[in-house]
Amino acid sequence: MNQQDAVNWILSFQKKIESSKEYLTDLDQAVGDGDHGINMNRGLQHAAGVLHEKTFETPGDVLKAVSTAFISKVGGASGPLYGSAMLKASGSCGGKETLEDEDVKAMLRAAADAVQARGRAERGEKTMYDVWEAVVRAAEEKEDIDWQHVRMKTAEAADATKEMQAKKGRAAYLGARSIGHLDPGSVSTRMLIESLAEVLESGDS
Amino acid sequence: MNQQDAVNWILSFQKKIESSKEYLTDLDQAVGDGDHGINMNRGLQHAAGVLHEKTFETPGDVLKAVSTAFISKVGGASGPLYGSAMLKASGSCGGKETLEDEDVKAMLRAAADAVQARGRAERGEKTMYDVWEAVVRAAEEKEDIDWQHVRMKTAEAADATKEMQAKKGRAAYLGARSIGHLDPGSVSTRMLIESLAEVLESGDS
Amino acid sequence: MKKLINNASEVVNEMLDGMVLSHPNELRRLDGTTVLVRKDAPVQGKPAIISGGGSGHEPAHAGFVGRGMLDAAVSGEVFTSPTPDQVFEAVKAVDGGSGVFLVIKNYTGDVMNFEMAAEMAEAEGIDVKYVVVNDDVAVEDSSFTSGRRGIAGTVLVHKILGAMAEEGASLGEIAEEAEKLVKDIKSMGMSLTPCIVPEAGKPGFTLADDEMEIGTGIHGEPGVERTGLLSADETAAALLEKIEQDMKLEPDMDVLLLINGLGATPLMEQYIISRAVHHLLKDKGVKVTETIVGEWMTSLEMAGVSVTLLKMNEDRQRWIAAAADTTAFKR
Amino acid sequence: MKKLINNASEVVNEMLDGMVLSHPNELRRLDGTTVLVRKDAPVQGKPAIISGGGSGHEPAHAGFVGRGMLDAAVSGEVFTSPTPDQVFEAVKAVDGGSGVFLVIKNYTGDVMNFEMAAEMAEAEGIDVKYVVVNDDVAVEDSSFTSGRRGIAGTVLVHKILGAMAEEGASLGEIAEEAEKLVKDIKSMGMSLTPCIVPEAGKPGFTLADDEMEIGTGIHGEPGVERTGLLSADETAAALLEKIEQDMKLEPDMDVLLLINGLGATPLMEQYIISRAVHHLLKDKGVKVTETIVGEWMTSLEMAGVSVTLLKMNEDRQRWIAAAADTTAFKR
Ligand SMILES: Nc1ncnc2c1ncn2[C@@H]1O[C@H](COP(=O)(O)OP(=O)(O)O)[C@@H](O)[C@H]1O
Ligand SMILES: Nc1ncnc2c1ncn2[C@@H]1O[C@H](COP(=O)(O)OP(=O)(O)O)[C@@H](O)[C@H]1O
Ligand SMILES: [Mg+2]
Ligand SMILES: [Mg+2]
Ligand SMILES: [Mg+2]
Ligand SMILES: [Mg+2]
Repeated sequence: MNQQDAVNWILSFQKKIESSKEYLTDLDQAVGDGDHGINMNRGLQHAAGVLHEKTFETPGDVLKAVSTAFISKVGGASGPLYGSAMLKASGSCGGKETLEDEDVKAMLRAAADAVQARGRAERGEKTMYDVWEAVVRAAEEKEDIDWQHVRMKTAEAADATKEMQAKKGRAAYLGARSIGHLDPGSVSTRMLIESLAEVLESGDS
Repeated sequence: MNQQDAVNWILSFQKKIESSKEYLTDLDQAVGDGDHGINMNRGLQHAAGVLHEKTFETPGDVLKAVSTAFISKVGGASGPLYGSAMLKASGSCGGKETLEDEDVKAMLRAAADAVQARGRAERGEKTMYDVWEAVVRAAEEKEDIDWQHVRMKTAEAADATKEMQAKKGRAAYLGARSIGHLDPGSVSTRMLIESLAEVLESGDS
Repeated sequence: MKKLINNASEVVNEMLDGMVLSHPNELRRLDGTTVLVRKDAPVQGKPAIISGGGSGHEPAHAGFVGRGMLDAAVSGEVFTSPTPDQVFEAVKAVDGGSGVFLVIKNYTGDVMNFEMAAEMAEAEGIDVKYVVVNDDVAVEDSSFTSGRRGIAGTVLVHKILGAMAEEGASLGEIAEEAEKLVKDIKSMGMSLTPCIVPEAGKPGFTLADDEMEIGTGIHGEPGVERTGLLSADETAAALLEKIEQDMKLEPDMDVLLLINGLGATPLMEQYIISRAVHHLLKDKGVKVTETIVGEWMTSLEMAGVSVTLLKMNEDRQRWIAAAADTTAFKR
Repeated sequence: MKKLINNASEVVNEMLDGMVLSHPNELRRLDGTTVLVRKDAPVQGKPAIISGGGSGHEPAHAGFVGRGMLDAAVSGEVFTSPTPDQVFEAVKAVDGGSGVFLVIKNYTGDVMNFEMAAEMAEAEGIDVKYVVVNDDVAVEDSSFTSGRRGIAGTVLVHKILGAMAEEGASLGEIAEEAEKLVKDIKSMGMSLTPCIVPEAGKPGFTLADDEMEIGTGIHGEPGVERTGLLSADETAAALLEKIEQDMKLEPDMDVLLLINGLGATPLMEQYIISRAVHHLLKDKGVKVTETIVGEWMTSLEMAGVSVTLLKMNEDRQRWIAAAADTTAFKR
């Protein structure tokens, strides 16, 4: 994964979010305050602008810029969560120009840890951390990351939030009424991972 | 017309209003604030209560009590208008125990004048005065009041308010938009006169 | 009908009870009436100011009872003028020997009922004067009609006359300023949704999702004109334009701007309207010396706003700035 | 969607503009931010109090900026916590050398963004402390969840900490009282209708004509429970009962009662609820030393109310009564 892959990753994510803005908002209306699609789209619009304007040396630089966009333009829960994830991911990349699968795994773990730390989240609490945790486990299963497998596990983890009762985030206020609805942040995180898989799979082939 | 006729008049009116409460409210919603049925019903409930409780010597006494109910329990435009009409009608009856047709005509004129004075209303302004004015004219046409004729003219006058543009009362605020709707106060006044006609016609027969 | 009430015919009574329970040191209810007075009424040595009208306009009018504004407020049923005997009770309770001034909004019902009360008071030897507020420019003014309604601008009349009374003005001086004042206050309103009178149980009119009413009053009545949905800036321009037909807006003129929410319009939107009006007035060189934004004279849960301009001068500046201590408006 | 706005993505910006245009002598906007500060900020020699959160709760929070309450308010997008850099700008602008205190409502987003700002400020050597308000008893409290939301009771925290700061309390004393205070404030809300986030363009949930939500927050989120329509008295009892599970109501206890309208509930209905709560508290022998009724922390145009009780003592009595001069709350 080089800096161009990193840029493509985020731009692909941005397009997914843009076209799913209403869907994410609907999900967030069911269990939250109905702004997740709006929040994510605002941050990614800004990030995409920065990625188009500036040039970057390393994947770490790219993720640093994306992190800033999230932290300074999004707010809400997803701003600091995605922002911290990207910041720590960037830190884990260090100054490397190209990331090997080992580095990608470390990057994903750094992001997942950041989400957990920022959100004080545990597995099974119906938050995006559930997806992050599954992603890291799936990526680490094989020495060469099996993206097909990661995708499947990511999808499973996102879908699994549906039957959970939320313990963190706004959905927790609904108590048992949160059961039966997908967690919006988990669905957007799944999109982030799908974009990464697309970019790195195609890089492999 | 004796005191019992006067009581029957008002009790009949009360029943008409009670069963037309929603209709009058609908009419008032179209051109006013939607409370004419409620206002009239409140006043007449109270008046009926007083008429059932107390005994009266003369028609004038009855109308005095009704006037007090309107003035002290209704408010809005219809309270002082009906209240003043009844008060002046009562005054015109004086202490007479029985009213001849001449007296009834004078009573109707006193009521019409009171409405005109209180409301500073003129004919054609789409208010209950339009009906009162027609009632007085129709009653005075023959020496013995022709109640069938009075009824017809009353109905005509009330219906005619539909095509008028209001100049007084809340409907006037609608300007040309008031055209095409019956004036609620004119419709309730028509009911008052119908009740009177019923009582006095049957008294004749 | 979705309302937090117990019984549609008891809403006024229970609201007044609630106000007195909530503000026992400020307000007192005259037994058996719908009149709320200042706890310390009658205040000796100053004319008393009374206002009132139908209920459903809260905080108007009882919310403005207190030092620096009203001595009493008389509440009728929802959107129904109070009866003369209620107004008369208020007059008797607050007269401190310097006379009583009635602030009446120009509705047939209010005018008739308050006039009857004034006649009753005069018969008892109480000095009563009154003004009829008719700030709503939505309706054409004409001597052949009942004229214009009194709407949100009435609150400014309360404020100014209340301040004058505290300052030592006589009943005559108050009456004189009141006449000038009502000529210098112009308002224009609009609505996005109707409201429901509790006893009626259904909305006064219906509006499609892409329609609004311009020139709405404060009684759930339809407006003067129905249009498509306008933006906040367009709405502000439409309201101001109508006001301008009546009040010449000249450079270096001083005005007070009152933005009034009708009940369900978020303060956020009221400030967006205020912003637009400020920009428009600035373009004309008109100086806004004071802006008041909020819900002062509502129409139950109607969504909408009105814009009011008051021509200012030095005296009015002082009266507006003077201390006021009421439950809904404090200075 | 019927709103008096120009552009859904500009509502916060235009609202803040409107506030400054309307109150130029009271408020100042930090250039390029969504922060409003007291005109005279930074005030030397007293700790500064900052609050903020998503917009759509007006008058909270910017309406409480002024002497005796907040030194600054930071506004995020509608129902979205502001970003850490905005909060940090506010901290820098109001720090008068005695430190800065942040009032945070307990939402994941608010807590994370404000904490990040506090970290940034500390890195610059500014003394920052904060409290997380979690007055909403609708949700079960548990150390395994994000805990309870902060809702209308937050306004009382602004009032009391603001008064303490004016009175000369140190940052440490403020932080100490704040911790006690939030344990003594309990709120419970309900709604009759949902609201529409401008950018979402449609309501957050739907309710049938005969349904209401109990335990609603202030973000258009569904409540904890859906019931049939209750009367005002029943609603008050349901809310108070839930509060009582958390705050023992004993004879001779002193409380402040705050009735908060969520945006579209007429003041009339708020007072009918207040009446009901007063009756219930009286039956329990609890003394209401102060009642505050109105729209303080709204949820755009949602219809509904919340009831808040605050345990009172002599100090709090004084702090609540202390002078406050903000655009939305004056004492
Ligand atoms: N404490 C937390 N830890 C991890 N993720 C969280 C936490 N709280 C919320 N989230 C995630 O954030 C998402 C909501 O984001 P968003 O709607 O943008 O913010 P907000 O809840 O402030 O409106 C949730 O769907 C959930 O995945
Ligand atoms: N100036 C007036 N003169 C005569 N009748 C009037 C006048 N103003 C209003 N009315 C009558 O009063 C009726 C409205 O009564 P009502 O709805 O009870 O009072 P309000 O208008 O105060 O709500 C109108 O339909 C009209 O007939
Ligand atoms: Mg959300
Ligand atoms: Mg009417
Ligand atoms: Mg009426
Ligand atoms: Mg949010």
